This record gives sequence, structure tokens and C-alpha cells, in this order.
Amino acid sequence: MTLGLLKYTARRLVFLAFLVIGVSLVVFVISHSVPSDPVLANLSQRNIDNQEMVDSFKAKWGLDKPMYTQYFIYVGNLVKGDMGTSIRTQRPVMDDLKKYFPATIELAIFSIIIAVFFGMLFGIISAIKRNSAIDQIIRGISVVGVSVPSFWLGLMFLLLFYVNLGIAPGPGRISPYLAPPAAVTNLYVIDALLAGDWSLAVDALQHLLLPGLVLGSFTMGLITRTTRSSLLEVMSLDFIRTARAKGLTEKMIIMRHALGNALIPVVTVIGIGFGNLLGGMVLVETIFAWPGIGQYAYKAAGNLDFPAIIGVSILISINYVVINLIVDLLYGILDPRVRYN
Amino acid sequence: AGCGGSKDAATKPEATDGTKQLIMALDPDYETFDPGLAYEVYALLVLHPVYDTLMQFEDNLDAPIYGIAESHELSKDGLSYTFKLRKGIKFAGGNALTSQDVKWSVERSMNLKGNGSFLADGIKSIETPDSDTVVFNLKGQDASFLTKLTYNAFGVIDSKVAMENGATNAVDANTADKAKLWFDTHSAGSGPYVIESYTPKVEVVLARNKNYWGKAPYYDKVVLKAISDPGTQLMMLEKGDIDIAFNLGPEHVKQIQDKPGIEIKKAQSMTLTFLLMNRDPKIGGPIANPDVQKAIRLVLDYQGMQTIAGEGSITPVAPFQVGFLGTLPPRDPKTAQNIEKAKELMKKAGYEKGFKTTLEVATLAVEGMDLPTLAQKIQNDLLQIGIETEIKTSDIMVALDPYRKGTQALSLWYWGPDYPDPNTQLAFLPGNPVGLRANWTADMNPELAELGKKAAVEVDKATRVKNLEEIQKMMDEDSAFDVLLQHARHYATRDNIQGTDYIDLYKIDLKDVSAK
Amino acid sequence: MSDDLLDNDLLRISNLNVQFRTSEGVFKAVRDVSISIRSGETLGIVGESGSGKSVTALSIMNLIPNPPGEIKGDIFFNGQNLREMSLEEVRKVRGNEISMIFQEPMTSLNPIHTCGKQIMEPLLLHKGFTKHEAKARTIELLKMVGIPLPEQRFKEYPHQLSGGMRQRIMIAMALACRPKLLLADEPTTALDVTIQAQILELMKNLRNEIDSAIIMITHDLGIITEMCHSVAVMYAGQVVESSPLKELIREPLHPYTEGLLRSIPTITKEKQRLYTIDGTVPSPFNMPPGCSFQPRCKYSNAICSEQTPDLIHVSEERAVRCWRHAENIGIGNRSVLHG
Amino acid sequence: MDDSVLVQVQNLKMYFQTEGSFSFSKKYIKAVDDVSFNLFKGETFGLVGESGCGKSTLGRTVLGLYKPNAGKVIFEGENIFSLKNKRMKEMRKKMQLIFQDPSASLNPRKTIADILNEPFHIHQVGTMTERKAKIKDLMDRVGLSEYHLSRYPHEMSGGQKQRVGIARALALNPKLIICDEPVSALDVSIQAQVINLLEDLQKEYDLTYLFISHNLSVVHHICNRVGVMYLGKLVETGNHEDIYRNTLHPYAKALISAIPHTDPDNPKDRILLKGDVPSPANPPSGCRFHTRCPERTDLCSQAEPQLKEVFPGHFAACHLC
Amino acid sequence: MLLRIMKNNLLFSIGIIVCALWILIAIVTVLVPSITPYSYLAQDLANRFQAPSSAHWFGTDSIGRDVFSRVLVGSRISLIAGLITIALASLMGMIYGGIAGYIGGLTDEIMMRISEMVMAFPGIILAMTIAAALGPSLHNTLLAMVIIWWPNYARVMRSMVIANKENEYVEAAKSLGASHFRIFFNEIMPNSLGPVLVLATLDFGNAILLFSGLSFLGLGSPPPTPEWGAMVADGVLNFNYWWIGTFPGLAILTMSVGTNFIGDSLRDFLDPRLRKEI
Ligand SMILES: Nc1ncnc2c1ncn2[C@@H]1O[C@H](COP(=O)(O)OP(=O)(O)OP(=O)(O)O)[C@@H](O)[C@H]1O
Ligand SMILES: Nc1ncnc2c1ncn2[C@@H]1O[C@H](COP(=O)(O)OP(=O)(O)OP(=O)(O)O)[C@@H](O)[C@H]1O
Ligand SMILES: [Mg+2]
Ligand SMILES: [Mg+2]
Repeated sequence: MTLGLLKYTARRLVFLAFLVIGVSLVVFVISHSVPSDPVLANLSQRNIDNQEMVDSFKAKWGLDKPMYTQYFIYVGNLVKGDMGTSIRTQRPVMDDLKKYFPATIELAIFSIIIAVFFGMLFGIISAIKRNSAIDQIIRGISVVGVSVPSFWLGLMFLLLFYVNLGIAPGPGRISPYLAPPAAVTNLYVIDALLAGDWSLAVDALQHLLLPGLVLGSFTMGLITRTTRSSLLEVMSLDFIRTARAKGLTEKMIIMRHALGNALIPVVTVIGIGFGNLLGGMVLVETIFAWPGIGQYAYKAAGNLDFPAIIGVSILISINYVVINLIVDLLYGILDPRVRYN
Repeated sequence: AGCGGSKDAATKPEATDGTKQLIMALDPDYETFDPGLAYEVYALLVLHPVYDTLMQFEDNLDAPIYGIAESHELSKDGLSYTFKLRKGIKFAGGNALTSQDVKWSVERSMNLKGNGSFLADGIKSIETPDSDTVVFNLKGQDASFLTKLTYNAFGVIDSKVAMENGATNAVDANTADKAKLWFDTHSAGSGPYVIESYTPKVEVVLARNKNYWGKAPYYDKVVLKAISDPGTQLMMLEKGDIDIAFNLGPEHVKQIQDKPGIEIKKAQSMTLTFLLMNRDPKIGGPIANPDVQKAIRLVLDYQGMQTIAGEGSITPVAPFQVGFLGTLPPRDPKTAQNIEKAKELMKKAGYEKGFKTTLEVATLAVEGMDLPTLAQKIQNDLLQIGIETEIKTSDIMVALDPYRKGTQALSLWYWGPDYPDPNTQLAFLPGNPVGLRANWTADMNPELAELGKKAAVEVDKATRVKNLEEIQKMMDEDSAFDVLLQHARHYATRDNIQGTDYIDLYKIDLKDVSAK
Repeated sequence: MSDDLLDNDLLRISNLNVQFRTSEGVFKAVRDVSISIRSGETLGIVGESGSGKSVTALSIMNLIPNPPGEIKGDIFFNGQNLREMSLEEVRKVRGNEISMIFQEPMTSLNPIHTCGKQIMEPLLLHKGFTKHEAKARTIELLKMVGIPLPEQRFKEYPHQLSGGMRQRIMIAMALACRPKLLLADEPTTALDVTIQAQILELMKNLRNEIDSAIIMITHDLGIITEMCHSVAVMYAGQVVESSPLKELIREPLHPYTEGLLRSIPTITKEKQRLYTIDGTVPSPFNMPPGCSFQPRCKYSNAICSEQTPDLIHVSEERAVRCWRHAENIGIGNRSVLHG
Repeated sequence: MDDSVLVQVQNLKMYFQTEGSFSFSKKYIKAVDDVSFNLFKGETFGLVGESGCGKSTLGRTVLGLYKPNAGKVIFEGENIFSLKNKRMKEMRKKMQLIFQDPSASLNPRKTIADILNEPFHIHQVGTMTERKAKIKDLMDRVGLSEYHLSRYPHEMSGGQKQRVGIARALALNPKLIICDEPVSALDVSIQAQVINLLEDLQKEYDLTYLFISHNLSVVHHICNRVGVMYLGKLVETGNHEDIYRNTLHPYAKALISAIPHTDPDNPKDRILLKGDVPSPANPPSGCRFHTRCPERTDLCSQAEPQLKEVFPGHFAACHLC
Repeated sequence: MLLRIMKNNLLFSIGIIVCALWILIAIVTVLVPSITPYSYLAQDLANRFQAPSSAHWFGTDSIGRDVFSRVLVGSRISLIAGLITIALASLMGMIYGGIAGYIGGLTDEIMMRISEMVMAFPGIILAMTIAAALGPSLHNTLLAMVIIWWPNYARVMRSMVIANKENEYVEAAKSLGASHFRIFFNEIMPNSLGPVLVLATLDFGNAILLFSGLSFLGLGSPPPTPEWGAMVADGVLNFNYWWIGTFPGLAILTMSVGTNFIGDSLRDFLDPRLRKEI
């Protein structure tokens, strides 16, 4: 098993390498086939007329060389861990990503925790009480969860909980008058705890709440739905009948026999949900002034800052693959039938 | 501290250790704090209190006053400025500030070839006869040289500290200088504040410079929070989470007019919004016809636009901001519109039935006013003389490309002066860079082009005014541009602070802010 | 209902009716089924697919899902009516005194638990064994059902085993608590011939060892012949004939039984044209009037399509649901079970 | 060449690749491994063996549905694997297939009429009216009524569906029909109907059947000759009598003894095999049956026995024969 | 069938009613533009930022346009965007996945890795880049959405084709001498379509949601088109006039909830495993 697992992981990692090359190539090709000129887009109004300036700019970004050369330069640097320099921020893309990514990850993890906990809870209740009023209500909520536009929900939440009721903190990662904790992981809650600053940790957690809920609503709905249908499906399988025939009580059957099996497809959905989260980040981060990768990507795309776009794309793609890998490995843990060979 | 938004917490909690802290929310555009590279609108908000300059503005943009210069002399030929530096100035790091540092800093700016370097284009050489004297030798006369010196490109850097961190003033500084990243999170200036930390998209923290030579500022710390959404800024201000909400639209301001604890600030900004109408028939089609352009100027509802842009906005006659030397009084929006005459002009041009065209606009807000919203208003107005427009929106960086190449027929743009002097506006004249974006060449109005050249080098104040007024009058008659608005700047502060008056160059001079 | 019958029989089902409500309507999957079995005996139930064999067995275990299923009738086990017990009491019987082997060894085991764990479960539940004891007993059981390397198999998951192995696991699980009654629902249908032989052999040996009663459900008459003492033949939800094995083979009374016996090819018989029962099993929603088999029956006459025959006892041990025998015995003599 | 031979199967090998295409270490399932036999005109050749031993694969390869790794199938003197597309299409008319699962072998979205029209459509046979007549004729022959034509498969019983499958196979007047467990999914009472039908049709059209089944009683009933397969290999072939009465190979012996008998008075002794069929991906060395063989010798695990003619027309692959 | 499902499924009925209503509104406002209380383009600067009232049910926006009228007219764009995206993406995915699944082997492997790559690619960023590069317009946004979306269908289609390829009726057709073309289009395709179509109905709401998200980011059709997402963005810009963003957002919500109610119930209904009671 472990050998198969290693082999499988190795194969996924090889794919990852291909993926990185593919993704960067795609953006690269787009970047060179668009009508807009990054030079024009990033020099000041005055300097555009100054040929010397333009040349110096082009030389700096290697824009004067043919495209394939540029790409090879890029890949060469990528291998060394250098993603180039953002045209817009003039900082190494790697540095930018390191700065913005933890904020995104913190939010994503928080919301996935909320989504998984409540999603599974609701799903199980709903399946057990199938067709009852509570089932209908939960199903309704879960459908609303997957249907609600996050940018709008964020707006409504802020209006209601922050502006009108004043029971939730405003946008941002911590209250404006507080200083961020000393950076260790760059996850504020954890860093605050590491620094022993309880009130800061609580403040950071409170700031996670609204965006976390908004971001997680889709995934929560999805998980509720999947848990419910998966549990119902499992409950109709033959081995549940076997368990009944053994004289187990319904509770034991659900806990010992049904749930474990029902969770298997839920894991996939959690993986998909996590992927979605990263996509949905752009919208939620905009609303909640969350200094994460989503806003960075949004700005980069708008400015045709291609080094940054490639960087973000690679990061998110890698994430997608890694999450899928984790999901697959989890599968292996949950489902002994899955053997990677 | 705890929950940031309890209902009655109308003022922010004091920092626990008693340090005095100013928190300002803004939608920043800065990407670097290297004084040699920074050129963004909000860069000086941060850099002005960090890096001293020879000249600076205090409260109006008419005439710069001395910064760390004590006095200056202009040679007879108008080509050489000699400055005496104030004595005893120390950098935050403790080194003494000398004329060598000034020379080094300016040369570095020039050689970095950053976006702001053009300000130093006119400098031939810099001499330092002694440690408190600097001499700038210019290539030609420049009426706006003193004004240009107020910019961060002329900010004085502690050259020793900078060089320790990879900076250089060598000719190849644009590739050899490695200090940019260091400058983003550190500073080496002599101003009242130092950069304590910078987290992109989150905040910049300025801390008091203990070695400051001048009057110590009130606040120990200034935190500039990056909050891009004006609605959010407003909410946070209402809650007392922040002291200043800087990017409010005209509409937000109305919302909080009667709220207690908030002071609304309004000021004239130097930002213009204008309509570009291409003169090249191959690009503009019917738009290129000067009569059509005039008709467009006449049919637009300036009053309505001022409503959208918010109270305090005005409509200058030509691309010269009210507040600059020699600017004519703004249009009267009530009488500026003349639909009958516009129709006549359309008839004269042969477009009685109107035509179809595209109105290009970048998706962004100018001083809190959404440009696409204004575009829809223009679209509506133009229908009255039969011009049907389709609005094409694009992101600013994408839209800049055709704008600069001069391939837009009709487009909506904004303009902020590069330095606070009317000469910067001469760019709009035919044959000049912005004029050429409308393909408005010098031969289309030779007289105006000539006058523009004269104005650029004139140093006598009275003659300058006369020239500028003449230019504006001529542009009212014939221009490829229609200036729609000079915006008002709307922002709000908690009412327990003062010293937050607007000054276009710096936005707010942070060192002057204090509690009431 | 006489008491002595109850004393003799380990299980007695009387007038079992099971119906399902489906979107197409209500249909009766099992109609008036009455069977009984004594300890140590093996009863075979044969019949075509859908004739209600599994439903009958599941009813005994009270495993018919409700809704859509509804059970009526009495099921006496050890003198107690299972139908009148609370669910809690039924659970104590399930897997303990009555246990069941299912048709599909591939899907009837939980894929995410080890085989050992699944076999141990009833022991821990019903017998109050400690984990340790249960494990020891499980290994013993695995040995008993002929699984080599039981210690290793104990730790393995169902998917790691072949079909035959899994069926052995199912059997071990069913036997764990030494049940008084074992319901085997087509335990070998999914298996290959040689494996099937192994399993049948195993079951025979176990029956001799633990002396419980077995109900063997199958549609293979060959298996019945090898395994059973008596047989109940089901057709369209009814028992159409019940009889001791040898008599049934020698002289089938019901035309369906007769057809069944004659239509299967055997290697002992001479090669000749196969006997066929024409037509197909009626749809449960569209039952013919009278005797259900009547449209396919070569002996059918007027009464067959008018009146449904009762199960008629032709001797102490044989009963048949056919008008021909009602006539033979005479209407006056016919004794209908619990009529 | 012998006139009476319809099909010669020579050294046929059909391996399935199991590892992904990107893998370097390719693994194969040797579903059919070096199998040779003849099919004589008008006979029914039965193929028996345990699940997964390669019966279906062999049948399909003989039909040319799989491209074998080695070997030939010579149909009326032509190796079907060397035929060009067009000739192959012609050849298709001569050989047909009947499947185990009557539901799975009929497209659920087509009416019976569509299904039966398909062979004619593909080979562009006849006009619409001619086709209609032919379809009607086919329905008659398999004992279905005309009103069934407008039905969908799911509206018919298993036996009826299997008749449709047989009708489709008959449509183009084939010479060879491969019956892949045609009755295994049917109820006992229906099974007999279909077997009789197959026998009748064979007589009527002089068909040759390759009859695959794991029900040895049925094979005994319908087949003239029988081949026993074990793990991709043919271990014994011979006449029906040879196989059932004079069994040579230990595996065949066990198989036949495992048939449940229907005579309660004469229970017979049974050869019980131990263990399971090994995986065809990883077959045992030497004789593939040696792991389960009650009569194995040391030789068996080393040398692979070849199929040899032990008695005239009766072949077996066992070191002991 | 519709009525039968509706009878005992509350959520489904709600979904049907809501969607029917929106479709009706979309059609009627196209056919009879005068039916809206105001023209969706009419500006009235004197009456900007009016709160909801009897004159303006949903209030007015920053240039005095009637939000109610704009919300009504906006329905057509959302519906069309959803429809086109799903139609094109499913078509593209079906062809792609169908080919991959049918051919199998190395081709399949390579094709699927490519589609996986597209799936791994952050969709919104791709869309934003495309829109930034080509200029935001309905056209380009839909193009981007299709590019993001098709791999979902390719995956489902492929697995269906692979499953159906193994069916015996396919083998029957093969043994009759049918061509690959015929086998693919006649035997495999029709039977693989079902799940793809179910996915498509289920996806409709998601497509509307993504589209509104993109148009919220300013990537949809240019103003003055009354696009719901863009209207919500307008509402964020004019934060304190809650009605500007709230109502268009509710419109998105109802439409997407409606389609999801339908899709959800439909899936439950069509999935025989779930229909079988426990
Ligand atoms: N849960 C259920 N819901 C509806 N109908 C059911 C259910 N369970 C069984 N039936 C129906 O009851 C009838 C009898 O089924 P049963 O499983 O007893 O047949 P069987 O004799 O065991 O057949 P087989 O030999 O195929 O196992 C069938 O028509 C079947 O469809
Ligand atoms: N398309 C395929 N790809 C890979 N392996 C296959 C394929 N078809 C068959 N096999 C494998 O080849 C071996 C022989 O299969 P085949 O279907 O021929 O057996 P069989 O004797 O017909 O079995 P059964 O009685 O179960 O139908 C099996 O191990 C099977 O898993
Ligand atoms: Mg059954
Ligand atoms: Mg087979």
C-alpha cells in the first residue's frame, strides 16, 4: 500500500510540474496575444513619450526579446523559485504571494471548517429526518446557500451586522487600531495565540466570522446536500441491511456503518468546495477589504500585470492539485478499497 | 480591545500603551516608497512627512515656500538656482544632512529613470560648493522649477544609509540600484516621521522621528489603512474605528451629514474630468469635425454632471484648474448648455440626423465619482443632437493604451497635474503630448500652439497670466477637449481632530494633524 | 391453532402477506404464505425471480422497509409471535437467534470495516463478549468456515477477498451467535460452480455441527435436492406446493413444480427436447383472475380462471395449491391450513 | 482444408493491458492465452469454465471484436484479422453474437423495430418495405408477435428480450452465432423456451454455435463438443460424451462433479477444489491449475502442459494424461 | 410528470413558479417594453437616490433611474447568459469528453490531463484576464465562462461514454458491422446525454451566479445595460442607499434559488438509487 501510495503521489507531482508549465504557458501566450501593451499600461503618462524610458523599461522586463526566449527565461527562473517581478507593484511576485496568501488561507481554512461542520451536521439531521419539516427547511437553506451571490451576501451581512446592529466587526483582518501580531505563520489567529495575545486572537477570529460565513455558504450548502443524499444512498445499500440483520440499533447503524461510507463522497465535495473558495475569494475579499490573493489577482488581471497573473495562477493551480491530492489520500484512509496502484 | 463595533463605541479605543495614534483609511495607489521611484497620487501623502524637500507647499499651491532650504538665488540668465540649506538638520538615523545628500538623492532619481524622473529632466548639473549649498544648473529657463522641487523625486535621502542598502546614484542606477525593496519598508529621511512598517494592501505605519529638527508632530503613530471601498471607509468612520475616511464619494458625504461626531471636509481638487474628441477623421469619423466637437460642448448638461460629481465640483472653461495662476472663472453651468446652437452646428457640419459612435471609458472612480456613471449621463445628453453612443468600458490600464496611442474617437478621461503649476496643463495644447492623443496637431491651430510655447518659458508673472488667459479663451472656441468637471474632494474625519485640511499635492499634511 | 404444532415447530409463519406501495400502485409481493420448520431441519424455498422468496425471508427478520412495505400475518418463533414484539425485542432476536445470509456477498459486507470487526459485532452486541473473547471466537469461526490464515484474514477488508471468501465471511457472521434459525437467501447464486460446491459442502457440515434449522432460498432445484429435507415452491407470491423433498421430486403435484422439474436439463437425463412452460410470470399489477398459474397451465379449466385455489393438504406433509387436487380429494375433505 | 470446418482458431492470444498508458511497467491480463480449436459446420461447441477464465473474451476475439495479440481466426479459409475494413464488414454478416444479459444488449432508447432494423440499415439491405417484411418474418421465427415491434426493451420480459436479441443476430443470415451465456440470466422456466428455440433455429438454418456457459447441465444438453477453459487456457476439448463420461483433466473432473444433481436418492461423491481461481494477471507457473489440483506432481508447477490428443478427437492439457 | 413531482415537493414547486415568473418577465419586457413603470434608461437627476416608494418601488439609482424597471429588464440578460454558457459549455464538453472516452487509451489520458489543467486554472482570474485583455463585454465574458466551464461536462460525458461503451448493445452494433461514427452517435451518445443534461439544469443557477459575479467585478456588458451583478456593484459604490444593491441581489438570489430547487429535486427524482426508499 505505501509503495502504491508513493507511486501515486509521485505521479500526481509529475502532473503538477506539467500543470505549472501548462498554466504559465497559457497565461504567457495570452499575455503576448492581447492588444494591450504592458509597457504602455505601466509607464506614466509622461514617460510614454520618452523612448529612452520605454527602452529601459522593456530591457528591464525582457520584453524586447522574442516570446519563446522570454518564456524560457521565465521557466528557468521559476525552477529557481523566482517568479519574476510584478510590473505593477515592482516587487518580486514570490514576495507578494507570500504576503497575501496567508490571509487567504486563513480565511479559507476558517470558512471550510465552518462549512464542513455545519454542512455535515445539517446533512445528517436532514437525512435522518427525511421528508420531515426540518428536512425541508435544511434543504431550503442549503439550496439558498449554494445560490446566494457571495458579493451580495457580504454586502447584506455588513449592512446588517456591522452597520445596523453593530454586533460584528467591520472589514479587514483585525480592528484598525490594533497592530498585527508578530509574523510567524502570518495566520493572525495563530500568530496572536503564539504571541499570547488573547484579545487579539479573539479580535482576529471575530473578523473572520462574516467573510468566513459568506465564503463558506456555498460549500456548506454543497456539503449539506451531499451528506444528505450520500447518507440516504448508503442507508439503502445491502450492507446496511446486513447490519440490521445483526440486530444493531438504528443509531449504531448510522454511526458505525453508514456514516463512514457516506463521508467518502463528501470528502470529494469538500475538496471541490475548497477549490471554489479560492475562486470565490476575489469577490469576498473585495467586499471585506481582505488583503489576500483574491484582491491581488483582481488588480493584477485588471492591470495586465502578467508576471503577477502567472504567479497567482500557478499558486492557485498548485493548490487545486494539492487539495485534490489530499482528498485522494483521504479517500485512501476512509475507503480501504482505494489502493493506488 | 475586543469587538471592533459595539454600538456605542463612537470613538476608537486608545491604544493600550498610551501612544497617540492616527488612523486614516484610504484607497491607496502607492506601490513603492522609494522616493526616486514613487509617482502615484498618494505617494506624497506618505513620503512628504518622511523625506524633506528643498521647497514645499504649506496651504495653497500658488507659491512654494522653503522646506529645508533657507534661501535661494536665481542667476541672471535664469539657468542656475543656488540654495542654502537650513543648518543642523539630522536624518532619522542620526547622520547630518549635507548638500552632498541632496545632490546624491537628485542624481539617483534622475538615473533610476522612474516615472517621476522627468521632473528633473531640465537639470544639467548639480554642484555642492560647501556642505550647506547646492547649485542646480538648468538646460533652459523653467518657470515651474521651484514647484517641481516639492516632489518626492527631490526628497533628500540619507545617502550613507541608502548606499548601505544597495542604492546608487550612478548613471546605470536603473539596473544597478537594488534598494527599492528596502525603501518599501524602511526610510532614510529627515522628516517628522519614519516608515515603521508596510504591509501592501493592508497598512503603512509611520512612527515619530525622534531626531526631527522641526516641531514635533502630535501623533506618535500614523496608520494608513488600505480600504478600497468608500462604503466601508464610511462605515468604519461612523463606528469610530478610524479617524479619517479619505475616499468618499459626494453621495457618501450626504449620508453622514447629520451624524454626530463626524466632520465633513470638502475641498477643490486639481483633478479634471474631460472628454477627448479625436481630430483625425480616420479615427474619429464625424467626431473629428470641429463643429461637431463644439456642438458636443454645447449640448452637455454641466449642471447635471456637477450634481453627479457632487457639491463643490465646477466646470473650468479650458483644461486649466481653478486655483492655478491665471485660470479664468469657471463656466456657469446654468447657461453653458445651448441645445439650439448645438443643433445648428450639427446641421452646419452636415450631421443633422446625428450618427453613431463609441464612447470609451475606464472603469474607475475619480474623486469618488464613478466614471462609467458619468458616461451614461453623457450618453443620454448626446442623444439630444442625435449622437448615439455605445459605451465601451475597460480597465484603466487597458484603456490607457489606445488613449496614449491616440486611437480613441471619443473618450472620457481624467487628469491630475504632474506638479502644481499651470504649465503642466500646456500638455493639452495642439501638438503637445495630450493634444496629440486627440491627434490635434500644431498645424490645426498654429496660433494657439505658438502661444503655448511662449507660455512655457515665460517667468514674468503678469505676462504669464496674460498668456494663460489668452490660451483659455482660444481653447473655449476651438478645442479637441471638453473639460467637464474639476472635482471637489470629499472626505470626512472624526470631529475631535484638526489639521486635516486638503492640499492637493499631499492630500493631507500628516504632520499637521492633531487632536482638538 | 393447536399448541402441539407450536411446540414442534421452531418457526411457523401463518398467512403472511406483504405488500408494497409503489408509484405504480400497491402490489402484493407475498400472499398468504404459511410455512413451518423444525429444529435441525432444512427447508428449501424455490421459485422464479420475483416470486417473493426474499421478501418472505426478510419478513421473518422484520427487515422489510416500511414504507413502502407492509407486513401482515403471524410469525411464531420459539412460540413467540415476532410480529407482536417491540422493535427492541426483535433486535435482540436478530443476528442472535435468527440470522441471515444474503444473496450478494459482494455488497452485503461493509467495505470500510475489516472482516473481523464485522464478524465480532453480533458477539459484542448479543453475547456480551469482551473484545478479546470476541476476537478469539471470530478466529475460531473463520477456521470453522474453512478460511485459511484466519488471523490474517481477520484484519483484511472485504474487497481483498474473493467472492467465495466473502460468502464464507457472511456465513461466519451469521453463525457467530449460534442462531437457532439460519436464513440463507441464495447463498451461492453469485458464485462459480466449484466455489458453490465448496460453500454447499460447508453448509452441510455446519448444519450437522450446530444443529440449527435452515431455510434455504434458491431457484436452483439442484441445490434444493442436495441440501433440503422439505421444499416450498413459490409462484407469484404464493406457496403453490410444499412437500418433503423426495416426494416432490418423484411426484410433483402442482403443474408448475412439474414443469420446473422437467424443464431443467440435467447431465443424467438423456438428451431430448426440453419440456417448456409457455408464457411468462404475470406482472404483479396484472394478476390473472383465479389461479395465478392458470394462463400458463396445460391442465387449466374453467374453475381455474374463476376461483383462487387454497393450499390443500393432500397428506400429513404435503400441500398444494391447485384445483386438480381439490377435486381429487374432494371439496369436503380439503383442509386448509388455518382456514 | 477440411470442408467440414467453419472456423479454425489458431494460437489465439488476447491480453488486456491494465496499467495506465503512462506507466513504464506494463501489466497484462492474459485473458486468452494461446488457444486453438476448430468449429465444425452445424455443430454446437460449448465453452465452459469459471468466471473470468476468458470465455467471453475468446468469443469476442473469434468474432473480430478485439484485436488479438497473436494468432489467427480463419473463417471459411480467410484470416479475419487480415481483412480490409470493407471485407470485414461483409464478414460481419456471417457471424453474430447473442449476449447474456438481454436487457443490457438492447439499446433502451430504441424500439424493437428500430433494433431489428439496424442490421439492415448498416448493411443497406433491401428497401423499407422489404425490411419491414423481413423484420416481421424474424419476429415470427423467434416467436414474438408483431405488436411487440413498437415496444421498448424495458416493456418486455427477459425471455422476450432474449428473443429479440436472437432475432437481431439472425437478421443477416449468419453462419456462426456466438452465444455468450444466452440463458444464464433467465428464469428456469424461460430458460427451457430459449434453449429449445436455439435448437430449432440451428436445425432450420444450419447454424454453427459457439455456446458459452458456466452451467454445465445446459452445455451438456445443447452441445456436441465441449471445451473447458481455465485461466485463459483450453485445458480439455472433446465430444460431449468424452467430456462428461470420460473426463481427463482434473479441473474438468472437478467442474463436472460440482454440478448439483437433481436426484435425491443417489448423492454422488464430489471432488472439492480448494481455494479460488488465481488472478489472470498473475497466473501460476507451470500448469495453471496446479495450485488447486488434487492430483498435482512436482512437474506440474514447473512445466506447462500442452494440449494433446489423448484419445481421437479428445484433447487434454495435463501432465498426467 | 411535472405536475406529479410538483404535487408532493414543495421546493420544486417554488422553483418552478419562481423560474416561470422570471422567464415570463423576461419575455414580456422584451415584447412590451412599455410594461415597466419607467424606461430602464430614463435618467432623472432631480430624483436620484430616492428610497423605495409607491412611485419607485425599488427606489432610484445614482442617475435617477428606476431600480424596479431595471431589475425587471435585467432578467433577460441573466437568463440568456446562463443559457448560452451552459449550452455552449455542455456542447463543447460533450464533444470533447465523448471523443476522449470513446477513443480511450493515450488520447484519453492526454485529453483529460488537459481538461484537468483547465479545471485547476483559477477560473475567475482567467475570466478577468480575458476580459481585461479583450475588453469587457457580454461576448467576452461568456467566452471566458464557457472556457472555465466545459471541463465539468467533459468529465461527466467521458465517464458516461466509458460506461456506455462497455454496454452489450454497443458490442451488438459493433458485431453488426456498424461504423465508429454510427456507434458513437447512435448508440453511445443518446444514452450518455441524460446525466449531462441533468448536470446542465443543475448548473444553470451556478452559471447565473458566476455571471453575476463577473459582472459585479465589471466584466459584463457595458453600461447602461441593466445587469444585476453590475447593479449590485453600483449598490456597493452607493453603500448607504441600501436599495440600489439589495434588490438586484435578491433578483439573482431568487433566480438562482429557483433553478437550484428545480435541479435539486429533479436530481433526487431522476436518481433511482435515491428514489428507492430505505
Ligand atoms: N423494497 C421494495 N419495494 C418495492 N418492491 C419490492 C421491494 N422489495 C421487493 N419488492 C418486490 O417484491 C417482489 C418479490 O421480491 P423478492 O425479492 O422476494 O423476489 P425473489 O423471489 O427473492 O426473487 P429473486 O430470485 O430475484 O431474488 C418483487 O416483485 C420485488 O420487485
Ligand atoms: N476490456 C477488458 N479490459 C481489461 N480486462 C478485461 C476486459 N475484458 C475482460 N477482461 C479480463 O479478462 C479476463 C477474462 O474475462 P472474460 O470476460 O473473458 O471472462 P469470462 O470467462 O467470460 O467470465 P464470466 O463467466 O464472468 O463472464 C477477466 O479477468 C477480465 O477481468
Ligand atoms: Mg431474492
Ligand atoms: Mg463472460
